[in-house]
Amino acid sequence: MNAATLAGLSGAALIGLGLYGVLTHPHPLRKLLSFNVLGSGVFLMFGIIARKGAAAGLAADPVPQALVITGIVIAFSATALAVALLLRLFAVDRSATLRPDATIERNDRSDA
Amino acid sequence: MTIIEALDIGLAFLVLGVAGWTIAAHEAFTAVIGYVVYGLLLALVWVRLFALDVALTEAAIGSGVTGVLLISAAVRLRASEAEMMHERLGIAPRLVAAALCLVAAAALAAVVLDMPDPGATLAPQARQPLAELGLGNAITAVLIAYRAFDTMLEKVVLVLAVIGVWSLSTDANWGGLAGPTRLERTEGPLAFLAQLLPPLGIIVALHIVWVGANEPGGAFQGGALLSAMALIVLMARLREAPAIGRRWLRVALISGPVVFLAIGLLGFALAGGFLAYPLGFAKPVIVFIEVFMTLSVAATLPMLVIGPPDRRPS
Amino acid sequence: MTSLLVWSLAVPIGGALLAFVVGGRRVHWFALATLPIGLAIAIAIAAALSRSSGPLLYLIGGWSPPLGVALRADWLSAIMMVITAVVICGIAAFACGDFISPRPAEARRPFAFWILLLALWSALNLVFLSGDLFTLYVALELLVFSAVPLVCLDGRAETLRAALRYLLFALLGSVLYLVGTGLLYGACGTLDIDLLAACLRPEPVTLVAASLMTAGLLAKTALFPLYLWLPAAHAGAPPAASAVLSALVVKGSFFVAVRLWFFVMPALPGEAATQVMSALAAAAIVFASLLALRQDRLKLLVAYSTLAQIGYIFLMFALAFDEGSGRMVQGSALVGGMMQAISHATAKAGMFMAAGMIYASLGHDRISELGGIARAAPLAALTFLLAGLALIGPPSSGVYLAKTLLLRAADNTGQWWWAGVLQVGGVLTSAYLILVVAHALAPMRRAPTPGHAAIPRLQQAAALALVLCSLVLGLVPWQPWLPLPVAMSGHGPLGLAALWSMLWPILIGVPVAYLLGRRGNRRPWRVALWLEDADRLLRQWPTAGASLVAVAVALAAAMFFGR
Amino acid sequence: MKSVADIFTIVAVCAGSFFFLAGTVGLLRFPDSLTRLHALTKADNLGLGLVVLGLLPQANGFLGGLKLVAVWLLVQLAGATVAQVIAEALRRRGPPP
Amino acid sequence: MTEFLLGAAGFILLTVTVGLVRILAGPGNIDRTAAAQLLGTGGIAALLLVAGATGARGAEDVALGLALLAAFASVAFVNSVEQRPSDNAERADP
Repeated sequence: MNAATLAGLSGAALIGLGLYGVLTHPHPLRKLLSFNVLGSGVFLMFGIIARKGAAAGLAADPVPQALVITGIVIAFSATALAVALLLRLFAVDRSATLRPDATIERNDRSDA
Repeated sequence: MTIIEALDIGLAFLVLGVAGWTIAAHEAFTAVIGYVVYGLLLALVWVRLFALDVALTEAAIGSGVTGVLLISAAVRLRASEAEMMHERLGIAPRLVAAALCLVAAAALAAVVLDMPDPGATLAPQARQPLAELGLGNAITAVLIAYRAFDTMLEKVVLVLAVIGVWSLSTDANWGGLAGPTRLERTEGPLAFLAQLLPPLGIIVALHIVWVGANEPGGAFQGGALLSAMALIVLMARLREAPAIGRRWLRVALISGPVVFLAIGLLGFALAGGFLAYPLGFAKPVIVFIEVFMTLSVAATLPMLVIGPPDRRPS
Repeated sequence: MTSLLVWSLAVPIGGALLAFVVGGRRVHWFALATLPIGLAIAIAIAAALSRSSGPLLYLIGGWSPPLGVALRADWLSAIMMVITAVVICGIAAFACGDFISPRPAEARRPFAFWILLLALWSALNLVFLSGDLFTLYVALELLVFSAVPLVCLDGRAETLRAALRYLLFALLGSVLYLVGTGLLYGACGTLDIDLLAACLRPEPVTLVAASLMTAGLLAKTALFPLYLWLPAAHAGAPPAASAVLSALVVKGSFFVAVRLWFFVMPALPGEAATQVMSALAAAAIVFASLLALRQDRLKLLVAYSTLAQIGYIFLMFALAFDEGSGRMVQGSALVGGMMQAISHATAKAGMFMAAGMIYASLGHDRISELGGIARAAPLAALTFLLAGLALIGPPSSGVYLAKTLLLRAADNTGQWWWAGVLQVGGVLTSAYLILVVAHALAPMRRAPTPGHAAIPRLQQAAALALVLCSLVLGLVPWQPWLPLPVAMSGHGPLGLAALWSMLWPILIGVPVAYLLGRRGNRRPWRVALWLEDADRLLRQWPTAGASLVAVAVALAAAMFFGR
Repeated sequence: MKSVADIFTIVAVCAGSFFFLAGTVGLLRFPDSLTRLHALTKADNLGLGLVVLGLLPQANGFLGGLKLVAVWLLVQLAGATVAQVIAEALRRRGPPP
Repeated sequence: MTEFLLGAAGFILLTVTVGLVRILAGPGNIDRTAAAQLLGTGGIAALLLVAGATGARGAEDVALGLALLAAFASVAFVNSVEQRPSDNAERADP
């Protein structure tokens, strides 16, 4: 059990955890947090693949590591966009729910 | 079991524990604090995986800038949480979800254990042209030479994210100062920090960009640290965020992808192909691109964190 | 010549970045200036391809794979690029009516729309051209980042919520795709499509990777049952944006799925997995078409029609599987699927625009109150009708050609049940079109709300042109690009039999529309209520998320055990 | 000479670890936020300071040593600021119960 | 020497982990922020020790980055709480 395999297993576990959070948390911010945990699990998988590719005097294969850096940047941009959307939704609607017909239901209630 | 193995196992459990806490926490704010800690621990894990470049990125983004973004979001969204309590799932759906996620995680774990070690690698191929490019850091070579195209597109993604965030403003507020309405500037420790830290941070960031050619570091990591310095100045309200229509801001935001694209197209004329670097001049060209990428990252991340303009243009 | 591949990406990206930095009220000038160049480049690539013996190849920076990234244009890329360019031009013409800054200053909506349109175009071109799985990931992200803000340009709560749901679900899909990419790299040490195709063996790593990537792509394409984000997002966006989203954006992830199955790993999925894919597609066709009948708003009906059409383009997966070699073959089934995709792209863009114009002239889009639209906005109504017809597929249309190819593939592989699904789908498509027509022909209930300006000519022309384009796609001489069977060459048969093949679904569609359609306050069939309940359930986040994982697990199981 | 440096490292790092322990114990045991903050700053100041001091002989040349000291100074600055800012936030909330 | 440094890193991480219990317990967000701060410092110390032990190149730069950002979470917290005077410190620490 070396560091790389351990990190790979942690990565798999983090993917499972993150996925569970994304599926079950109703609040979008919590979904987003879980998504980030999920993403970092995926990046760790890349990390173990890089580590197993150590060769030619390099401690790890640089290609997957570089992909992880690109991936982190994209995940951050996505998080920022989602947070902005979420804050705007809350500002407009005073609610952050993701239920599909939330606005329609509220309109119905206020009509009644 | 050697001591380093024990440390690795302990670290793995710690990371999993904090991640579990982030998922399971009752309040969003607590979960976010957990995530900040988690980002820090991940940086340690990346150091153990001999991915110092990634560790730097994770430190700057994962626990730094993302932390700021999520903490302020959690505070602003506090009022929304109570209303959503009743949407929590019952135990049966949770179990179904848990079972499905367990299957997915188990499959991935099995696959990881099954992978050959040493596995497939491009390390020898990636290492060979380093001297010709004048670089010592193979990751920088991947990012800015072999897969330069991806890196350029990733910078375009950042610009698109800014447009997306800005588009969430209102018609009336378009052209106003970026970010939410703020109170008057603070005095005291925060202002002190915000005056003292940026000069130091700029030195560190430039150092990290500069050594990126040969050592861990590079444009993105340096740019992210610079953006953190800009954020702390904004948070202490020493400076107002610029209006989104300011020309210098727009130029700074796109400077990275535009310079990258322009040099790529110049490659047609000078080096026989798109994103090809002229023989013997690769290093200066790469440094030139990195400078502008640093600038645009440093300008982009604060814009993404502080959000759309929320005030009428004056 | 191959440098055209680079220019097809650099031109829209450069246009978008320039528009961003210059800004001001004339942002649209940059987009409008870029359009003809982009269209010309796409056509030039197609022309070059027809003269070339194989795919066009460009190595970026001169670094050859596996280390570098290659751009590749084959017949799939070429036809998708040309159609995309045509549709984008049509949409841009339409958007000139809605997205020009009225004030002398820069305005939010035009600024975001035009830049994102260009970015979206470059993202699509990249999807079509990329020869590298990670570059494809970046392309898909570019696509999401440019599509999501388009959904909520009007800033209403519903659309913001729809955009957020879309973004989160698409991100979940991306991340699954990304895991698979990493695993494939671990297996072969490359991400290049051709090199992977030569290297991949059916082993646990690659099968897990394949199923995760496929599930992620299905989530992004909104194939049944993973469609929770689509109806609200597509129906709530401004018409020009709806047209882009429905016509083009979902085709991006679909295209990646095709690349993955047919080019990266043709021998990996095996028969059972292809049947799973087509079963989902068939469910999409039937379920979404029935739900289209149950909508009370025109744009929602069109959105559900898109869901059904996504089913059509995925139906080919089982038909393209060759039992003898155990591989996916790039034959008439694939051509049929792609033909369906491009016909739908053109027709649906026109249909959403028509729905938008109808909304603009009536001030609402409630189907039950469409009466009198034929007089209020005759050309918009006609465009809608023609777009619906194009989806049913009269001879000469692209859909007709697609259906013929798919039916032939079903016949050749002895899978009559998928042929049956196609026919049922045709009947249901006719049914929801008839429902709209029946309401539209009713007398006007009340005078149209005053204050709604006349629809600009340009908008009417753009929508009609795209729909007509879809109607004549079947007449295009495709031979230089597509591997069409010899018998299909030239013009489709225009005889009585062909006409009948279009007429009978319409005839059956009438009673179906009468029985299942939403009509006033009449108590619907219980089946219809069940359907609506199922739809509501599937649009809940936990259900959709669990379905996503379940689809991945099912695909993996099918790949493991069904070979 | 090597062994002297090593002994120095061991002593300093041990002392540093002790202060981390002390900081954690304080964080856990002290009754209210202000005293907890006190414990926290002790750990920051002394724990990391001693660890850095201990690592200096092992540092990677002058630049490496400089970086180590810079790390310590930056954490000092951060710790001090955060302690003050949080204390202020607590003060504004009113006197501790 | 290597073993000693690693052991010290493990020890510091362990103690700091116990500090995490503080986050779990609360009671208020201020305590949680403070605990995150402590864990940050401990993490930097552990990173430096591990780097000293394994000689990983460039670890000091990672530590520098982390040190620069050490105050970030806390500052963001205080800052966003103070942004709206209406729900000031009471809301911050219920």
